[in-house]
Amino acid sequence: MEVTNLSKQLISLAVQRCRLSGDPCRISVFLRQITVSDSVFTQISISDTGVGSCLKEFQELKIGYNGFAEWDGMLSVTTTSLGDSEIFHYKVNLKENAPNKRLIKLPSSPKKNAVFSGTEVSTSSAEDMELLLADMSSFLRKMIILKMHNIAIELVAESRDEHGLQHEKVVLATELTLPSPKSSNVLQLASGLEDYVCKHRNFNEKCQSCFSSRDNLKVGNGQACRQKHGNDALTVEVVIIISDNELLGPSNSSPSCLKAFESKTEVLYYREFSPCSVHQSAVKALGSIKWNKYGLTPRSISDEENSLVFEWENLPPNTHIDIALHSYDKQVTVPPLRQGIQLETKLVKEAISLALDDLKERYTGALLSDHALKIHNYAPDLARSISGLILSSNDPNFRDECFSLLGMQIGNVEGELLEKCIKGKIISAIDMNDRKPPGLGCKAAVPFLFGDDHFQEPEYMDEYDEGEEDSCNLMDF
Amino acid sequence: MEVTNLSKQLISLAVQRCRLSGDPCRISVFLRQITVSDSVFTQISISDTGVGSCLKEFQELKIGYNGFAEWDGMLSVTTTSLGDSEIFHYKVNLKENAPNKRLIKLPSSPKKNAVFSGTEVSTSSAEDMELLLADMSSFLRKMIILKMHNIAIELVAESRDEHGLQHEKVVLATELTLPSPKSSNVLQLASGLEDYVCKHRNFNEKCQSCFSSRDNLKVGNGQACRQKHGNDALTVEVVIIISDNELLGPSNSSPSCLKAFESKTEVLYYREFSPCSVHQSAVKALGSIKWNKYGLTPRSISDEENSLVFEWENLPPNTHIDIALHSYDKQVTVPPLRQGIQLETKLVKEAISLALDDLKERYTGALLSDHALKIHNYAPDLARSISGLILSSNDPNFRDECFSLLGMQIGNVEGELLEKCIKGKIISAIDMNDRKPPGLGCKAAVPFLFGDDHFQEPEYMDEYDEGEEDSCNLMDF
Amino acid sequence: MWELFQSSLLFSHQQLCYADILSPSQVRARIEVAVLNFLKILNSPNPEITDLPLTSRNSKNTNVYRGLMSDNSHIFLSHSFSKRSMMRENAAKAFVRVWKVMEMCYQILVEEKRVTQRELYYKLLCTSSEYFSSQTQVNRTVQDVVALLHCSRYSLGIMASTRGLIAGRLLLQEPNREVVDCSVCGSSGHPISGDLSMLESLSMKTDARYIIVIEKHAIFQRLVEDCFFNQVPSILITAKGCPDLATRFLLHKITKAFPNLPILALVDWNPAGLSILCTFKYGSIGMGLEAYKYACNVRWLGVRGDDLQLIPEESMAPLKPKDKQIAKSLTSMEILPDDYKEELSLMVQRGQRAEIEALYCHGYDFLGKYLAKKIVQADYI
Amino acid sequence: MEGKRSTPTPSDLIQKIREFSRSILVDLCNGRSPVIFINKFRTYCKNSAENCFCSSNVPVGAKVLTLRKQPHAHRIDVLLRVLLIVQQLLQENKHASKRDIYYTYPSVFSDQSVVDRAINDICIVLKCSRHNLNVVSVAKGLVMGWVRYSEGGKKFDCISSPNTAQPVPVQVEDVQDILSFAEYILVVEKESVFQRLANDKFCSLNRCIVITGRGYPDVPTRRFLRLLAEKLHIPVYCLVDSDPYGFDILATYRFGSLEMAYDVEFLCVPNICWLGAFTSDYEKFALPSQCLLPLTTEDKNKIEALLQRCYLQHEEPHWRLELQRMQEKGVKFEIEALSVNSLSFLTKEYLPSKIQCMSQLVR
Ligand SMILES: [Mg+2]
Ligand SMILES: [Mg+2]
Repeated sequence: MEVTNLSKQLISLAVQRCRLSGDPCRISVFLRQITVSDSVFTQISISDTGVGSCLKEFQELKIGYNGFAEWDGMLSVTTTSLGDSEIFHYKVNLKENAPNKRLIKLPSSPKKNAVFSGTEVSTSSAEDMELLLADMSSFLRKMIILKMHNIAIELVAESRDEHGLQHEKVVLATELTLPSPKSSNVLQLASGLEDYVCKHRNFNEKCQSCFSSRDNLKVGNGQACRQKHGNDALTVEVVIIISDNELLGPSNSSPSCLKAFESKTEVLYYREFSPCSVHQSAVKALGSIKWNKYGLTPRSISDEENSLVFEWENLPPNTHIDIALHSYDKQVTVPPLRQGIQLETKLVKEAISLALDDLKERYTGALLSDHALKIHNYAPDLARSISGLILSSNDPNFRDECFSLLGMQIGNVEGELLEKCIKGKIISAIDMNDRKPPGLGCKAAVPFLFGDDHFQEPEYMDEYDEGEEDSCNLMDF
Repeated sequence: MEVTNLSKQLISLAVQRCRLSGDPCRISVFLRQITVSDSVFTQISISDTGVGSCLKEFQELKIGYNGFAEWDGMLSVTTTSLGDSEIFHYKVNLKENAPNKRLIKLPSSPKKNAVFSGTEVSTSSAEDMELLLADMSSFLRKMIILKMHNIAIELVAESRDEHGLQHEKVVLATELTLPSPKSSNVLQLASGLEDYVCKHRNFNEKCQSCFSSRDNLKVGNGQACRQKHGNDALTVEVVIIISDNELLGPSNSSPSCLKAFESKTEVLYYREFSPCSVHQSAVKALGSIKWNKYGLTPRSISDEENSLVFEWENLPPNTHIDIALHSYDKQVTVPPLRQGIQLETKLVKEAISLALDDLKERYTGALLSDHALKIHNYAPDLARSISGLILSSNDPNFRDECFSLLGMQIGNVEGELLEKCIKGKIISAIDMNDRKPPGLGCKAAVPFLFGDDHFQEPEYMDEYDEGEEDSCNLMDF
Repeated sequence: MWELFQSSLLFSHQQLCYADILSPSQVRARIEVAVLNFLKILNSPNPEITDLPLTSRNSKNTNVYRGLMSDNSHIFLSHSFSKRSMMRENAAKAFVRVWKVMEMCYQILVEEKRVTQRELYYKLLCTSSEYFSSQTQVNRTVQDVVALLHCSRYSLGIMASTRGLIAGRLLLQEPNREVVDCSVCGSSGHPISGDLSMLESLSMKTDARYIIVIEKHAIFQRLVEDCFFNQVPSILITAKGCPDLATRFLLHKITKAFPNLPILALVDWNPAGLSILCTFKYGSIGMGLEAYKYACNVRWLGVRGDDLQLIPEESMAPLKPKDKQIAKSLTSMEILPDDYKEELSLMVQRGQRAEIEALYCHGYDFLGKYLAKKIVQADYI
Repeated sequence: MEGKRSTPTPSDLIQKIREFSRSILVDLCNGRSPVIFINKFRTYCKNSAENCFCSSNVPVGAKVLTLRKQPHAHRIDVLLRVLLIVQQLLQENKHASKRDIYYTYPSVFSDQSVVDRAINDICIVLKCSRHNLNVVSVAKGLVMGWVRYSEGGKKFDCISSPNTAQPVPVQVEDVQDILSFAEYILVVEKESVFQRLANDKFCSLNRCIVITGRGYPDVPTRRFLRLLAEKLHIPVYCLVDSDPYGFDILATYRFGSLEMAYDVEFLCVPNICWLGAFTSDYEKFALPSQCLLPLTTEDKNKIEALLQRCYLQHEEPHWRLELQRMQEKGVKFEIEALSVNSLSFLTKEYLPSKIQCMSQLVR
């Protein structure tokens, strides 16, 4: 497994080099089975067209204790910068602990006036290629969700069949996209996450039965950014998607869609544009969100195997919530510089709240607070009373005025219809009210002649203080 | 003190001999100071003119352990019976325990044909004569209260002054009285106790300021008698006097009368016509009386130094209660035979109750039960209502009829007067009721078919009405 | 209609908030305005559920009006609102209740019927039992509706039981009806109808010189039986305890028609008696918006501390805990004149109460003589 | 007290009071405590066997008051105080209420019930009804409908506005010139229902007289009802809540109350018919379930006690059956429940059908 982890680190470093370059780049991951004196090895080669490496990142690579079980700890690095006239070759011995002793310079090769930059790192391991391939594929697929501009990613595997023939298989390949003027990292992430949700977080193909259109997706995002020191600004971006697989009632659910109904949410966590195990700062932040403000009740938040999983209470049956969380420095460095856990916690919390609020704002009735949900319960009764009032009136003008206010056709309106209409309006008014930041309620509608909250009394006063006209003994003059 | 006790016993024996004789007798107690070889002794001589002694009583005299401290234990007895021709002389050595060894016969002296009977016992002691005299005096004064017919008592003391001259002083002397046909022991006791009370239980002279007449005395007596076995009948006689020193309000009370206001009662106890310390049987009996039936509440009954003292609760300020209790056998024996404590307890209780009832019977309003006293409280109201009924009647004939019934002058009767008169009648009716033994009411007249108070139901039926301010809250419009 | 709503319902320019006696159509119009207002805001670009602005009925919203030119003073509720807000979770139920009661009242008004509060409770129990679990809740909500629509409970189509009685030198006439002579209507007097609009339409004539308000039915009955009103030309009125609206309404109407008649009250000498007097005089918060509009300048004839010499000790009873409670709240009443407060503190100090009936110990004629004497001597405060 | 007693005149009563006072005085002058015999009456017992004499109006014993017992002394005290007041009332021809009397000496009487008992005692001793003593209660009953009468010279014409409530006359003995075209009298338990009938103009549509005692009926209401029933010879129907208290109110109209048992023959209305509401009406008229309440323990105990009353066994066995049905079903409801679906249901459907049904039964 260490090789897998190493590969992920190497890919992340490639991403950073690409980001640093500013130009459209490509990252290729190439896996090949080779046989060296009857032993089968897997050769892994990760190449990018980003800026050339200053090799520091390789010197600082961290490998776990059991890292060298199935692997010799040797990397071959080939790199060149735009300004270089040669292509440099190195060996990196990761078994060596002291960083400055790791590097072994090999003879350079000429660039023949070509102008390009890039790095290729390769190593070989005794690990099974298929396993490595699956890991890489899942890692890169997660990375693709970020929909980075300027970076195309491909994963190619070469294997030999029983006849000794080589077969090359492109497992995954993205094209370069041009950034639209409106686009931004978070919007790209949102778009990527949408795709991911539509594939039920698993499949290569969009699930047509669940997501014939994207109307069932409710997407919200939030960004929080804060200067760390100097130019160094930490950004946290969050995308939350609520998918309502309404079409897939239990009656026509295919087993392949079943996972869609799990009421669990695995948080996708990115750091510096790479998938990453969830950082403590984010765990802390996610635990401190006031979910009930959004009608959500996490039954449990578990931090299992580097991934954070929410289990929700009372989520409607066909609803799923997806959360992606991306935290990165505006300033790109290779390797990335990280510090300021407290700041990150704060920003994660802020970004998540903003994303939730964004959802609430955009989609009526989404993420209603517990409070609003309770108030919802009163809507049918209130609607029945008011429609009853209107319909029992023997004054046609009044009725018509009501209908027109409600935007209904004047004339004979069916009671049920009227009731439903009013109910809908009430509910959306409640929802609207819920979206507003607290303190901005509908107070304005009440004409106070005297100050505002002075005369606001605790509720019990209203409920219990007043006697009726019969009790002249309760004469609190 | 032993000599005092011995003297008291000897006097009591003399009384018995006198009673046995049936004829008028005299008992003389003579105290004389003598000097024998520079020591001063008191010679005591008790003589009676009753039947002669058969000496058995002296053999059986009981002397306490410390009896011989100031006394040699020797008695000189001189006795003769009517039929005797000689006068017999004896020495009795009381230090000897065996009765038959106590007696020493001395030579007799002739009677010279005189016909008389009598006994004289004398002894001398080192005790101070004045002390002995005081004790004897008090003992005999108590005895006098019994006012025994046929027995005259005198107490004479002979002392020498500083010049060696003898002075004889009659400290106390009663005359013989002839029994009136109606008189009886208990009436004599009552009369004696009256005298005693009028002397404030202390003085030699009647207290004129308190008892100018005997109207303030309420005297009741009770007798209980029961056959013991054979002819032997035990009699208990009780006299109770309630004295109301009304004239002596606190304003004009002289200090000498103060004792009259003590709310304590010392019970005078007599046995066989002699004062005696209170016997346990009587203590028991007195404790078990239902005093509250007579409106009395003993705060404490204390058995102090051979005398029983009651302390009363709630006794009116100037009221005193005196109780004398006399228990004797109809059959006179020398020495007296006593047994049957239970019987005596019973008889004492009976006699006391009879005496209390007698008081209640004789004096309206005396010794009313607590219960009657409570009912008394209704008398003014009842009287006001009844007089109201009479006076407010518009039928003059009826009014006059009522006045005449009440023994009032016909015509214009003042309301207050009428009310007072009726109140008096009511109170006496209540008192009358109180006097009747329970169970002899007018119950016989009542046809009770059913029990008393069970069919009583709450009153709500008729009074469910408007009410006043309290019931304004009735919801049941 | 919207304009009407604004001017009459929410933006009243008067200092006082009070409940009007309205015809069914006027009440319906007000309810309709409330509905339209609700729908309008609900349907606006910025939809909301309007809070219901109720004039609050508690001591904080109480003001004292002191007449400058007359002795007339009373308490009133000013325009402070307590809200029935749907958006507060614990108030949402009360909010819906108000609409439920309004709906029910509206239907009753459309049917041109009236209901008793008990019937209203049952109707609401059956249509929305989850909102109304007790009669008290219904009664309270009715008061809310009164405070919202500023119309009397009666106008909402709710029948009240009639308690008040009137007798004496007064002629009453409903339009197109026979004249009722209140001096010859038997010892039970003439019942005061709960129909406020009928009372409103009464025409009256009197040659009385006083109006006497009597706390107790039985005392009223005694005075009527004795034709006291012929002895002292007067009108006798009782509410049998604490005054109901109709009685106060009629009394107010009489004093408006005959402003020179002094109104004298005969109540028990206890805090409860005084509180009844004060309810006639000032109104009470408990009666909400219906309270003070009918305040009358009632004066305290008896029983007062000065009369206690007429009452034997055995007719006095100790104050009940409830008396003490009432005394406490009365003492804190700013409006209470000093001489009333003195009486009150005398009651508290003596710890005793005396009923009017205690005067009967001087005979059943005495009450009339007592009253006549006091009236002639102008012995009232 | 055997047989029907004649109505005593005030002067008879004053004479009797004098005799009573005299007898007390005689006792006192003879040094005896006065003895006052107070007969006991009852309207029912728990003896369901046929041989109880509850209905025979014969005293079932007597209470003897003397000055021997303190409670008796108090009772005599109260009795005499009240008697003094009564004598005054009779001589001056005034009327007073029980509360008037109570409040005259509240601290002596301590409770209204003490005065009530004294008044009852006096009635028993003088062999008269309460109103004969000029003791009135403030009538709380209401009447409306097709009746016209005069009380002490004042005319009451309910017919002119048959839907307006009039108070029941206080001095029923002064009621004269009763004129009515009513076909029946309808007694309703409570004012709420009375107001419903008034609001629905029931008496305009039906020739009847409607009376309510507002809960347990007071004496004037019962006497007035009895008077109307006797004079008009028309059926009397009674509508009460379907609960044990409703039934008890019905029983009070029909048999009188226990504490006024001595006067029951002048107060009860023997021909009153129980119109409803019956437990079965709940299903019959499909009332909403919210209006139905389970019987409480108190209710159940009350029913148990009611079932034991001997008069039900003897006089109205079918009432008893109906009560047992209530016990079996274990539910109760109020008359207002009938108005839930439609306010006019009570007047337009329920009452007409019940009355029709009942009049067929009667015929
Ligand atoms: Mg009162
Ligand atoms: Mg009931």
